[in-house]
Amino acid sequence: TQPAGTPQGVPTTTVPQTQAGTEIDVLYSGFGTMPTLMASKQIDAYIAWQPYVEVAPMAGFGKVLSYSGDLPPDSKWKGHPCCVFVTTTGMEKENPDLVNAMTALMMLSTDYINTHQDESGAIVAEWLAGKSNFTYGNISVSSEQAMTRAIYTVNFTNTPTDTWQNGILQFMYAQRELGVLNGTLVNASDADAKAMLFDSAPYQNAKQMIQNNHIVTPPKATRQLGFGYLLSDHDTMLYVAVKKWQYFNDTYGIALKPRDSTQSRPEIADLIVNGQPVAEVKLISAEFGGPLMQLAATDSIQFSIVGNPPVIATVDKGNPVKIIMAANLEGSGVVVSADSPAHDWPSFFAWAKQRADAGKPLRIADPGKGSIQDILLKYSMKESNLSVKEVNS
Amino acid sequence: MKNIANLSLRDISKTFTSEKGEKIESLSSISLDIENEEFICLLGPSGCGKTTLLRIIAGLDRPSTGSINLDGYGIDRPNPQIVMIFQEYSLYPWRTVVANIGFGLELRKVPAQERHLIIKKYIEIVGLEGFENSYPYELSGGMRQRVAVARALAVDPSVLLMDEPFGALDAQTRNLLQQELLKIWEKTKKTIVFVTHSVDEAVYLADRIVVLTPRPGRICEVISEDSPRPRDRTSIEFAKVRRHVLDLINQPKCSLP
Amino acid sequence: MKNIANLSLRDISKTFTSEKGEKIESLSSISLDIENEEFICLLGPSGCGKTTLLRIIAGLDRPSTGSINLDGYGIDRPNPQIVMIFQEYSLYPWRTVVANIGFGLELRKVPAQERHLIIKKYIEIVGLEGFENSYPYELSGGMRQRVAVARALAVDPSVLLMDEPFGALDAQTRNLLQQELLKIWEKTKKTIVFVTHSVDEAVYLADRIVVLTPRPGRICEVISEDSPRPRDRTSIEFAKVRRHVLDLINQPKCSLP
Amino acid sequence: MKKPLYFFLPVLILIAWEITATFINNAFILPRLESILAVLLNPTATTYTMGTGSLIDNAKASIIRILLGFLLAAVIAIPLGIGMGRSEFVHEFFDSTIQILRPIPPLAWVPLTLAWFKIGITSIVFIIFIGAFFPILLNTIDGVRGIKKTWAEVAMNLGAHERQLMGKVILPGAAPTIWTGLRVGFGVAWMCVIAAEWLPGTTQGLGYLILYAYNFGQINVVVAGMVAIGLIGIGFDVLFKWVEKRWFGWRSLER
Amino acid sequence: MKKPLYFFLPVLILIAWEITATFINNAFILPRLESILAVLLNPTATTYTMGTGSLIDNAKASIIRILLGFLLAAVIAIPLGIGMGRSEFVHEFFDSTIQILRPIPPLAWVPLTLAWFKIGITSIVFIIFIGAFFPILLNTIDGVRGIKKTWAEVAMNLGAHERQLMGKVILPGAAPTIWTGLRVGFGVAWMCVIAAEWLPGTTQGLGYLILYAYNFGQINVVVAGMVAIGLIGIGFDVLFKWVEKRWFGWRSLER
Ligand SMILES: Nc1ncnc2c1ncn2[C@@H]1O[C@H](COP(=O)(O)OP(=O)(O)OP(=O)(O)O)[C@@H](O)[C@H]1O
Ligand SMILES: Nc1ncnc2c1ncn2[C@@H]1O[C@H](COP(=O)(O)OP(=O)(O)OP(=O)(O)O)[C@@H](O)[C@H]1O
Ligand SMILES: [Mg+2]
Ligand SMILES: [Mg+2]
Repeated sequence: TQPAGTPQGVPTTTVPQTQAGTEIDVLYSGFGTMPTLMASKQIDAYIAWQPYVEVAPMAGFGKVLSYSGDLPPDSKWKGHPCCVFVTTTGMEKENPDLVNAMTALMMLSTDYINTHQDESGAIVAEWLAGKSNFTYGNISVSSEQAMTRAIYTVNFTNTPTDTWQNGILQFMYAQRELGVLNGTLVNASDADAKAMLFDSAPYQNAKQMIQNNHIVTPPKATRQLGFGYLLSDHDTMLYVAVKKWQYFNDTYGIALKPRDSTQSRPEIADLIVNGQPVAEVKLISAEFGGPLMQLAATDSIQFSIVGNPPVIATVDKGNPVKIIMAANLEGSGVVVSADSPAHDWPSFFAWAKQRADAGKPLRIADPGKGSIQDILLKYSMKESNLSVKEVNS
Repeated sequence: MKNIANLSLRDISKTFTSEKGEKIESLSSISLDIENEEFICLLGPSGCGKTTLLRIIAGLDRPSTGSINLDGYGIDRPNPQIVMIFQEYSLYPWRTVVANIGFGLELRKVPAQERHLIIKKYIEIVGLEGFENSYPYELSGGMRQRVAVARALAVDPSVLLMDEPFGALDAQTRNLLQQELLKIWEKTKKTIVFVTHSVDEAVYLADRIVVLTPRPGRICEVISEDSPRPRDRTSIEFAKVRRHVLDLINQPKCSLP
Repeated sequence: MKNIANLSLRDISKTFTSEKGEKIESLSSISLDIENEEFICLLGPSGCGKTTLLRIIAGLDRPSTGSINLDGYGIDRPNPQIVMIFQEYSLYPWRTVVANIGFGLELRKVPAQERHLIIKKYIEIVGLEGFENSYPYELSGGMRQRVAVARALAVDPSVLLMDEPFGALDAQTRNLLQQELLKIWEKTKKTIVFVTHSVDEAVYLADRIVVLTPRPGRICEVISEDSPRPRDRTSIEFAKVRRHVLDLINQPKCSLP
Repeated sequence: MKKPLYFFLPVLILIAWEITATFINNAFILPRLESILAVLLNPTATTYTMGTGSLIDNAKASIIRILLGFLLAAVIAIPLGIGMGRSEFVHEFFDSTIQILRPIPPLAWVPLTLAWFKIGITSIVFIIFIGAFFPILLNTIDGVRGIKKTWAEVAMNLGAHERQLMGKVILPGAAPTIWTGLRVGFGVAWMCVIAAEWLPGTTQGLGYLILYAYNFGQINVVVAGMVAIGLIGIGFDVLFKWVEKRWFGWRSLER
Repeated sequence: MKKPLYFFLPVLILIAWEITATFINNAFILPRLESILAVLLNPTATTYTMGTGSLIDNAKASIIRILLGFLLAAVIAIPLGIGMGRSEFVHEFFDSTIQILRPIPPLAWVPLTLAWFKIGITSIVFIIFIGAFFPILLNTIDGVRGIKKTWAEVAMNLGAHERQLMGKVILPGAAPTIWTGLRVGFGVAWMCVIAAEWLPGTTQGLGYLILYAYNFGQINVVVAGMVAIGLIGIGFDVLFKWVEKRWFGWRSLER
């Protein structure tokens, strides 16, 4: 039986079921542990977001089997939603122009990424790794090279299209099945859910302002604002906005200027519109999305780039957070160990079958139950007639 | 009134309740009048309530019945005029000899200069010159006891309660300290109540020896001894008194509860 | 050979090195022959090395010079024939009276049944019937001392070393235990070396009293006392010996290092 | 519990919590008591625990891991501590290494643990082991060194061999201090449960539940998990203290 | 350090480490000593620390946080402990609450901490505070209760007021035990550094560096961070012990 609210045709995606078919084992693991686990031969594959995909071939312990847009079934996950740009309803009421301006800056930044991919890669490398090299034993990998390659595998698009919104609902259905929803979203119709989750107005306003070539100067914020983000390529639009502040300031009259430009991860920036400093913005990184959403709930941050599942979970609890637009699409990938015989999906399935028959099912790590990558993985495995089992030690 | 005291105990008794709720009668109707400048020795078997009695006099414990008066005033809390020297010397291990002796003066906010003079005087009296800045752990048992005595004397109380102060010392040191105590007593003229297990010591020191019975401690006998000091331990007279007391404590009257 | 011992100390001296590296000479050329079944009392000021001497005899410490022989055999490690009763009673607080007394027997793997008989016997001798299953903390000081004595006796050593065992007791209990010790000694005929601070006690107990000088301890004088036991503490004879010893320990010969 | 005062502050806190929670009305800052109690009072329900099994299942999983890590720590730390306490040589040999390893947080061991012990119960147990090991070791050394010298001497004097000395004097004499070490070590083991259950391959346990619930914004479950840890912690502490009083009562009663 | 034996085991471990590392040849399992030393011996370089500042910057950030949390814990725990040690009433009032809060891991406090104290130094300090608080409190209670009864009675007998009793007897008498509590508390504070620096908004600190480096598989940096924590931990421990010996030497020398 399907949970309430699951539309026809959407398969059960998350709850592993015992079914006939090749068994594969899923292991929940922090993204940081995945390379260690693979290098020490404890897992055969993992699914993670960038740059943790790109690092594998460079460090030599793994190879990229597939980026997330190419997960089976065919083209089902092309352009799947991933991280989103959110604000709080309180902020929208308090200073709508500021929300519009910030949204505009993020959109302009996204445009810049798409036209300056190599430079954006370098910016990500500086932000995440201080441009230093990654050392894996004798191999030293340039972070810049890794990040640049990663940039090309992420789809930087903001537009809040219907398809995209429906895509996000898929993740909401998945959470219903997981049982992590127990608030307003449990029984909501799709339309109600969308009303609760999305607010595209700032996007439309920002788009208008960009077309008019004029960003409206918002009233000066009365307090320090917070901008939460994750340490991932998915948040490139923030990094670029900050690091290229001069360019945006000169070209569009809007900028997020870091207080201390020597910091590779600036902590405080000023939002400047048309030469006017309008807000002091604290940039807050986190390991994962849950804490960021809690910070939004307590009004400690007003903007965030974050994966969509924590946003869904938090809206369900009545938290006044709204998704404005996408931060990126796709951007994750499946890595298999360097000595794996798999090089595409058919050979992967053959490998899985061979291993399952030998009584040693493939073991795939994902970053946690209910995460984007977890849902993608389980859905596509199930669609491919594999049965997924959780590893519990 | 200073330095002399007339201490009167009226019908003191004390009953403790143990953890298990049993009643332990420790002292039973003790009545005793102690004259000014008198030297009293308390003699009695272990557990008969000697410490308890001193604590009551010091105002550290309340009697179950009865009352104590010092110069006509009732005692029901520690009184600066009555200072006790405890069975274990209980010096403060983190204070030097000087700081231990000056402790009571510090409490009474005696100015530093005056304090130093007083401390110096008592260091001389108890013969601890050269050990002013030593810590208690650097001293032998006898020296520690002298610090405790000096600490008590320094605040110049009128009554000094001493709970078996020389119990742990060897014969020689003990003799020495007894002589010193008598000298100090003669110089400063305190009223002293002195607990001891040693008949010898009691006979050597006391104006009056109070013999207690086993628990619950009652007064069995009071023996006056007015031979002049210093007394000769090897004299026939001394041996006679000693024999009398020894006989007494072995008599059923004093050795049965 | 059992139960009797001829203990001979030849030119024993002992020097400790303190933490700061100073040399402390604790004992200096002690020579003494102790007969079988003899009762020796060691008398000397605090710190003169009495405990050190007993420890050397027990084989717990090695002398810096000199040697000890028991029946002609050298002693350089603990010897089951020589049992020491320590200054602090050092019972095992986690063992009951019975288990403490049986400790040495347990070590020697005496079968349980035989052990129980022996324990029972010594509990009777030291008068602890009714306290078999008490723990040390439930006993008074005197009772604990008796347990320590019984523990030592239970293994039936030929030499018993007792380090000021009655120091902390009141006069009555002390007298009682002295009498009991003599009875046990007469019954079991051990060689006993007994340390005390009390001249009285020494005169009451000993065959010979060995008076030591202050540190470094040397033998100052050995006094034989062969009056029959039990001795009367109030007798003239007793007073004379007592006076002799008291005089001795105050003489420069014995009171100066 | 005859003492009503014991309940005063907790009840006060609960009342203050509920009033503030009602007032603030934000489950992310202060979830309502009802929502927390709902989790705690239905410990066998799976409604609130997001597919991790019931609260009891989670607690059971954690307790088993902690007991394993704790026992392993005890089994290694006690003999080592006895050796270090008895022999200056053994002490010098191990001391420097122990001093440098001691301040390293259990969480910091996660990377090496995973590489060395692989995914599975071994790694989890190792992290807990790290936490429990040092308090037990240090207390054992302390206990052995704190043995009254005369206790050992009496035994030697009565003819004890080294093995008898160990079994009949050193061990029983040091037991109370060692036990305190075990009690403290168990407490620290509990405190490592989150670090341990943060390891890959974990899908159950109170520590896991707290982190997982946090990621989905279920603060009431987080708090319920904390309370469960607190209560179980108290439970074990009471047990340890009870044994202490029963078996090692002699220490506090002594002198 | 005149004792060569101190260095024996650490050197042995290092040699074994290097041999195994060369043999395994997998930096994820055992990074080579050279790669670890490269990080440790260039504490001012920013080459290895992935934009977190130099190793020294990270250490400084952690030490400041730990000191703040630790001092806060001391400032609250010592007076509370004195109160609980002196008064049965105060003890009963707080005891139950403290018993239940004590076993809760500092990491478990993260969700509530973030909600209550927001992002910033306050939250970080609070997590460290939680870790350091209980050892200090329990030792203070213990120390105050362990005061010899006669010490207080001598003072009362000589006419001390309650305030004099506190300042001249209770505090100095309990000081050595309180100091031990501070030493242990500081150790636990160190152990919480990872949990504390796991909080959002942190961009520096040894705990942060370890986690962050781990995310990028820089195991050599992880191990270097662990060693740095170990060495700094030893440093502070030596400091605490030195003060203990100097100021509170009387306790071990007593009797
Ligand atoms: N606080 C107390 N609670 C219960 N019983 C007590 C307490 N203080 C003393 N006692 C009991 O009262 C009796 C008398 O004790 P006290 O210490 O006064 O004896 P004492 O004559 O000083 O003995 P000693 O010569 O051994 O010092 C003892 O039996 C003791 O157990
Ligand atoms: N292990 C040791 N290290 C250094 N000095 C020691 C040691 N043991 C004893 N001494 C010193 O040797 C001297 C003799 O000590 P011992 O304990 O034998 O004296 P004692 O005659 O038994 O004294 P008391 O009557 O006080 O028991 C003392 O000065 C003591 O400080
Ligand atoms: Mg007494
Ligand atoms: Mg001695």
